[in-house]
Amino acid sequence: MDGAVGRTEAEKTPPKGTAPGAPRALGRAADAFLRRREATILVVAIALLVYFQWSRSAFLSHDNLVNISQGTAPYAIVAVGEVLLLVSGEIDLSAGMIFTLSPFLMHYFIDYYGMYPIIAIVVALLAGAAIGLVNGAVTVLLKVPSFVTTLGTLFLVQGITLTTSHAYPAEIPPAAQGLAGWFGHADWSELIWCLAIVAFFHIVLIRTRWGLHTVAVGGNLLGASEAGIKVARIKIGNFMVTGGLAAFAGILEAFRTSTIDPSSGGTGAMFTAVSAAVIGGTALAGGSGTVIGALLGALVLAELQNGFNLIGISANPFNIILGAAILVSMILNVHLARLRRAGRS
Amino acid sequence: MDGAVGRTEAEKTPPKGTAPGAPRALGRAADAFLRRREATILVVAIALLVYFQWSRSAFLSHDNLVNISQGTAPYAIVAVGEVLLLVSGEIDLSAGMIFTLSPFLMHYFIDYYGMYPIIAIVVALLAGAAIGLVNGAVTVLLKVPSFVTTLGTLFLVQGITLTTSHAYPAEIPPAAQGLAGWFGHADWSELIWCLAIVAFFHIVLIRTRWGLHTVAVGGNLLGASEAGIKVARIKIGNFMVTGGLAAFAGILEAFRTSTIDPSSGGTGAMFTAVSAAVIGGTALAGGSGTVIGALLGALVLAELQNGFNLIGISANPFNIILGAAILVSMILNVHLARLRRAGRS
Amino acid sequence: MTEVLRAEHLAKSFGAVTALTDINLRLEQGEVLGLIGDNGAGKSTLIKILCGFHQPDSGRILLNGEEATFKSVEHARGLGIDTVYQDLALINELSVYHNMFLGRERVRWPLLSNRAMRKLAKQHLDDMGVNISSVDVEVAKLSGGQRQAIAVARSVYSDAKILLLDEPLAAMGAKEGALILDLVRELKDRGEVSVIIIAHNYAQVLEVCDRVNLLQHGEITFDKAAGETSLTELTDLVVAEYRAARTRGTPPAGA
Amino acid sequence: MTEVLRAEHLAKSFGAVTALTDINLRLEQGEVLGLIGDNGAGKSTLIKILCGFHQPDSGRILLNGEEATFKSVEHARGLGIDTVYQDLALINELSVYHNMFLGRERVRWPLLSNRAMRKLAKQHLDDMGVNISSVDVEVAKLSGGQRQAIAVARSVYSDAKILLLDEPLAAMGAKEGALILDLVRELKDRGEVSVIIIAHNYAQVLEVCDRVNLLQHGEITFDKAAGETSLTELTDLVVAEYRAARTRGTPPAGA
Amino acid sequence: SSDNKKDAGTAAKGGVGAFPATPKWKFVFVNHVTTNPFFTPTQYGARDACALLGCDFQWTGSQDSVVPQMINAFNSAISAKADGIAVAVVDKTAFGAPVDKALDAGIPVVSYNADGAKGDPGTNRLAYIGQDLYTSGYQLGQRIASLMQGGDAVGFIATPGSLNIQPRIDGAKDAIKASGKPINFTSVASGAELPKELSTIDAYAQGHKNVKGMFAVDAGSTENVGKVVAKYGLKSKGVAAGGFDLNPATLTGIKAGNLDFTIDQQPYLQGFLPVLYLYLYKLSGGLTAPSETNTGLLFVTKDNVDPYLATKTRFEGSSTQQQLLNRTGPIAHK
Ligand SMILES: Nc1ncnc2c1ncn2[C@@H]1O[C@H](COP(=O)(O)OP(=O)(O)OP(=O)(O)O)[C@@H](O)[C@H]1O
Ligand SMILES: Nc1ncnc2c1ncn2[C@@H]1O[C@H](COP(=O)(O)OP(=O)(O)OP(=O)(O)O)[C@@H](O)[C@H]1O
Ligand SMILES: [Mg+2]
Ligand SMILES: [Mg+2]
Repeated sequence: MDGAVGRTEAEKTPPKGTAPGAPRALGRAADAFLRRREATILVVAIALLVYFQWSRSAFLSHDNLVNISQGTAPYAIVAVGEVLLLVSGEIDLSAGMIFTLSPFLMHYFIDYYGMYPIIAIVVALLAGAAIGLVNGAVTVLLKVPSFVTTLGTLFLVQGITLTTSHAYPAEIPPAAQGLAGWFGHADWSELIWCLAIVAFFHIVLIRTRWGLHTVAVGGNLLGASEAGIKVARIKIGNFMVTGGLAAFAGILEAFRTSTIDPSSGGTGAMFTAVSAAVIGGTALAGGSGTVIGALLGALVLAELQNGFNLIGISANPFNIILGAAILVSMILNVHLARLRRAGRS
Repeated sequence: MDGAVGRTEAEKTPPKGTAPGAPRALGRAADAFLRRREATILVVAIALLVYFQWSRSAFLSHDNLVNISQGTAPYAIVAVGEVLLLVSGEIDLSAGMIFTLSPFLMHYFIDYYGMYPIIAIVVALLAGAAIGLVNGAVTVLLKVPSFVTTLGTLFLVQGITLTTSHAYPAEIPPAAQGLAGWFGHADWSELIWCLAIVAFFHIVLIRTRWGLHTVAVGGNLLGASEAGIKVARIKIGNFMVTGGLAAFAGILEAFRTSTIDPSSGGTGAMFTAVSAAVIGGTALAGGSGTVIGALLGALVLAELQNGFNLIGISANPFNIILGAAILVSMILNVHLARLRRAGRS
Repeated sequence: MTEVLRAEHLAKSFGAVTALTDINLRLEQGEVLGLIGDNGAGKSTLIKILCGFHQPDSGRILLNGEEATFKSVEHARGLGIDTVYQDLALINELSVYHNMFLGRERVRWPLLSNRAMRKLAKQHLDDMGVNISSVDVEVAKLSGGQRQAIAVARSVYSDAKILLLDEPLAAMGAKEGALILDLVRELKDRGEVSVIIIAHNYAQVLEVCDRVNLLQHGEITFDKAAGETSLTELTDLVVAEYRAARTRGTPPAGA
Repeated sequence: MTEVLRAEHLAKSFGAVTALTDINLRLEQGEVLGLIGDNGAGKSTLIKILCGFHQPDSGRILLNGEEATFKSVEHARGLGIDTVYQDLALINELSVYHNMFLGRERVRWPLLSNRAMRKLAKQHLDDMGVNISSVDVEVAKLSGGQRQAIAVARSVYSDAKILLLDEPLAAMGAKEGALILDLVRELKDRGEVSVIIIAHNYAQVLEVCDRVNLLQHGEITFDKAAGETSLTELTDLVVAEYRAARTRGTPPAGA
Repeated sequence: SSDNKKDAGTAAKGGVGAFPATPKWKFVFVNHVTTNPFFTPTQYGARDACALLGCDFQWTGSQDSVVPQMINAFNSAISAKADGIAVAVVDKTAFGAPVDKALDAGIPVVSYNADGAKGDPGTNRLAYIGQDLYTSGYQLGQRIASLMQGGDAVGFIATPGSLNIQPRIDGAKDAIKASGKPINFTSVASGAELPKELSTIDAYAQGHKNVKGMFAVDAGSTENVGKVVAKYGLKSKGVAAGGFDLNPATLTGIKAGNLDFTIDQQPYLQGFLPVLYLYLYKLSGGLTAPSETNTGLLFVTKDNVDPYLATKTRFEGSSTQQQLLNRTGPIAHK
């Protein structure tokens, strides 16, 4: 029930009993921060950072920060789409496969159809959105549950990728090499895109009619349609956004890794993105979620992955530690959230 | 809103206008059948059967039926647990990993601790239920969303399997070979277990207080607790059932394939099981679902997998066809359901 | 007076349940029409047809004398029809003021004008005598009457020409209910808005309505000006129906 | 008369919102106590404390003279307290009869006695004059009044010793409401059951209650036998409060 | 790392054997399928070499051949200032930049198990230890061509597109084509989980009664081909069968004659040698440059399967035990 999207809580009047003498403005800022739903997961992310830095001093080195940013950004971008969908009461399982397909499309468009690289990228993004449109139309208009629809397109899109690529990696088209730095290859380029996308969709979700209607549709579908909200348009739109964002994340990762690989993305990427969204406070049941939370969720997952790698945990025990760390930090997260709520009296 | 668990619709009074002259009893039976929520997915399963038999006559051979049954049963068993959980508003992502772990546990208990095989199996099942207990307790008592809790235990349990097994397959303990036929190796043994389990939990969901409360908790959590239902007990219990069933499915599959392999089960098995549940008509949002539907969902998936293999679709295009077939048959399913409802006036 | 809304021979079934068989109803300009009837009589179903949420199985609707087919709620709303649903149609996850402007948000493109909406929401709630700690809280946390007040405010303060109010007073306290009736009366006095109001409290109905319709067995079986009927007549109508339908001895107490 | 339930100094806050500050209330054996108050006054919160759903921040509850802490709704129900919640606590996905027996299912172990429940459900609904096509339909498909009838039936036909009814008549039609009041009166006459009933329709309150309490500003500020007060007094109480609190000119119309 | 502390006892203090004292160097293996049983002996090899030399290793990468994940792990190793990196270069372009970055940072890098594409290693690694996947697949194809006269043959692949197995099937295809025999070879996806693979292969066998050869390029599918051949007695119908790796059930399948061969890629050496090479490189200040080493492959057939079955060993991953295996008799040769 800690619903909404941070909207209502973030904007409450300050509590009565602020410690007298304490610097007011700071206290109020801290307070405003603690009111945000994302506060607790941010605390978890910072706690992890402190822990890993303490146990292995390379954690905060420039290079490693780049690593972490690159382990966060693409999944956070996909997670943004999944947040919108989850908030509106749907899910897209096929996003990871769109992620896989889109750099291949770019490659085909450039190398086989001679498109200008930047146009090929735009068309690949539009193709991602078009797959989202199919997902949305089948889900909303033909009333197939989105889990099932996107399970179908998951296989379909994967099959298309494998068949057209002969299940073999491709190289970044030489013509597009000039764009590589802009689209993921430069150290911070993925992070910058990611932050821009997160900021944009945070505003969309929190401050626009589209976001409001997304919450309404997911919170109370019947009520939203009684209130005259265009339910179909909202849902289909969010599927399209997710498709487009997944395509974009796939292209960024292709440029970053300098290869177009049929095994990048996939259900793993989708799973990571949905996990980031849920860890960040988005409810699977709809009606509630935050884009910034999803970014922080992706950050927490990337920190865990990177930190334990840096410490030198090997593959087999890695998962034990990762799993335990997820449990511990999420119990901490929930506990903090409870403290936060209790403190607000 | 086509809610409940088949309960209400199945028991309505027959419609007024039955074709006069038609054999009454038969008409009524057909009618009662069509009223069931599972009817449409059964029609889809039969349509697939007819299609595959028509296109490749080996589909209905004894051997292939065994094959299909073995492709259905283990996932259907896990799906039964997931249905209970989904209906009560939760999900278990770790079920596939419990599936992987449990035959290893059996192996350890027998080969390292000298337990009697049958006792080792029972203890392995209890261990599965115990993992479910952890999932349930963290979810319900510590209030971590089940998606996150079981994401944690997913990695944790996988790590335990990999570390203890050194990521290397083990053989069925010779002492347990005598049980192999009973637990999955004999042609129909998996199917028989599966049908027994499905029948049992169908009754549990439809006809017992536990099932009623499961629906209530998932349909309206606040209302259920206002009405004095023991929400925590129901949810934790369903997590334990899921853990136990996943462990059992893992053991059946180990006996069937005569090997205990760290790559069996896993997230793939969980994903198949959840998909079977959703295809069979269980709502991800809770409050509604059918165990028989999940069995049929698993059957549809197994038929698709088996049929296209029988036809000999090769690797790369396979998923295109699988994905398209899922979309087409699920659109058909939804369409049939609409016809079914419209016909009932 | 001119007729703003007319329903002719409307029928609606849900599967085996026939909710409406043959509804004929008219609403004059500036009039408040009370619609009464037993539980399950079909009042809400009728409202949901008139606002575009349901499509009738047969029959037609005339808006300002012209036949109109409401494709959806937005469509009908575009034509000036606004509704308070019996189930309130609130979004628990949203704040009071967002709920109050749902579907009619104030926007300074591309952003929502939250400040404007918050201010207006406060003002409307004050006018309705409803006491809510803050318009920022999620409606999930409100009391039953507070929730209803929000749903009512959403429609009453819209600039709709036709208001359909489905039991808008059910959960309202005596004071708040009275204030809402005042509001409706104000609207009536201005003569621009026509209202259909469903209520089970006949005293309230008679107090505010110009005309009363009774919905029974899927039809409008009674249609009188408020001045020509009385609490006793309305009560008797319902009790008579009840006596005829059942033979159990307990006499229903006058409400 | 013996006291079956007593609340002393109950207080309850939700974060920044203080719902109850200092509630003192008693309920005698076989008595029907009417609880009135503005929207958001805290009536439902009080009921939810008395039934074990909420835990009070401070204060204590005495059941039959002994201090009792209700750990949960089941616990309180085990002690003979049953509740009709304002939000009805129905499960949309379940049938009418399953909702009606939710938490108190008839069981022939290990199975539910669906036949017995269905039969009883039909009978209870008939007794309440509620017309529902079949007790097998899901409650999602019912009208507002039909839904409320089911919630009321669930409690009224339980064998509880103390009934807490939170606006049980809000969505009921005139006829159905009258029948439920009859039922409550019957229970009272048998003297075994004590009832707290919340309602905004003071006429109904006076008709069925032995005593009336007014909840204002988190406290019980008025406590009189029904015979010693009147519709006018109750209305005036509320209006006076409203006049004092606000300076706006509109006079609240007598409800 | 935590799992080889016990083995690696004698660190810096005195130096091992005749060697001078060295710091406890830490080498990182970046793998594409970290939890695949194929690499269990590889990890044993690395661990044994570390125990021998008083160093340490970490086994990391991706569980399911996701290249970006491997690159993240590789970059983490650079950040963690690893003393050496061994990487399976499963993508011929993706690892170029990271390897250069490591070399720039003074970290020696070798590749193992996979080394870019045929004729293009794709990185500036110091050396490659192993036999590349395509070549092993090619040898599979040659074997198939020698076993079959013609007709339909099928190659099962668990997950098409996966970098650890896709090149094998591509190599096999090319070799069969090159042989010029009228063999109609198709690849079929069998699924990532072992039980699913069995169902798929079983279904295929039923749908294709006239298939003359059934092969597989991953451990699970190979084992299951053996089981299906046994189930339907396909050997008596002259069906050729074989595949990769040394799963216990595969070996029993060879022994029973249901599988004609399986390919042992000497995974132990692919772990042992990289550690040895990296150690020597560090010890010698870069003077002993790692050398290209073809670990080769071994066809295991009915003739030489016995020692595999007789004892469970660390060299195949089937046992954790350290033991001395005495062999007797002449060594088979051409
Ligand atoms: N979506 C639906 N599906 C099936 N039946 C429905 C649906 N909506 C309404 N009904 C049925 O139609 C009938 C009329 O319902 P409606 O809600 O219009 O009654 P009402 O007059 O508003 O009653 P109340 O005074 O209790 O609100 C009822 O019997 C109800 O069960
Ligand atoms: N769970 C909750 N969280 C936060 N605030 C709550 C919660 N429940 C109730 N409140 C607040 O407590 C106050 C009292 O609410 P309550 O529901 O008890 O009022 P009520 O007297 O029943 O009103 P009504 O007549 O409208 O039903 C209200 O201001 C409400 O907003
Ligand atoms: Mg109604
Ligand atoms: Mg209340």
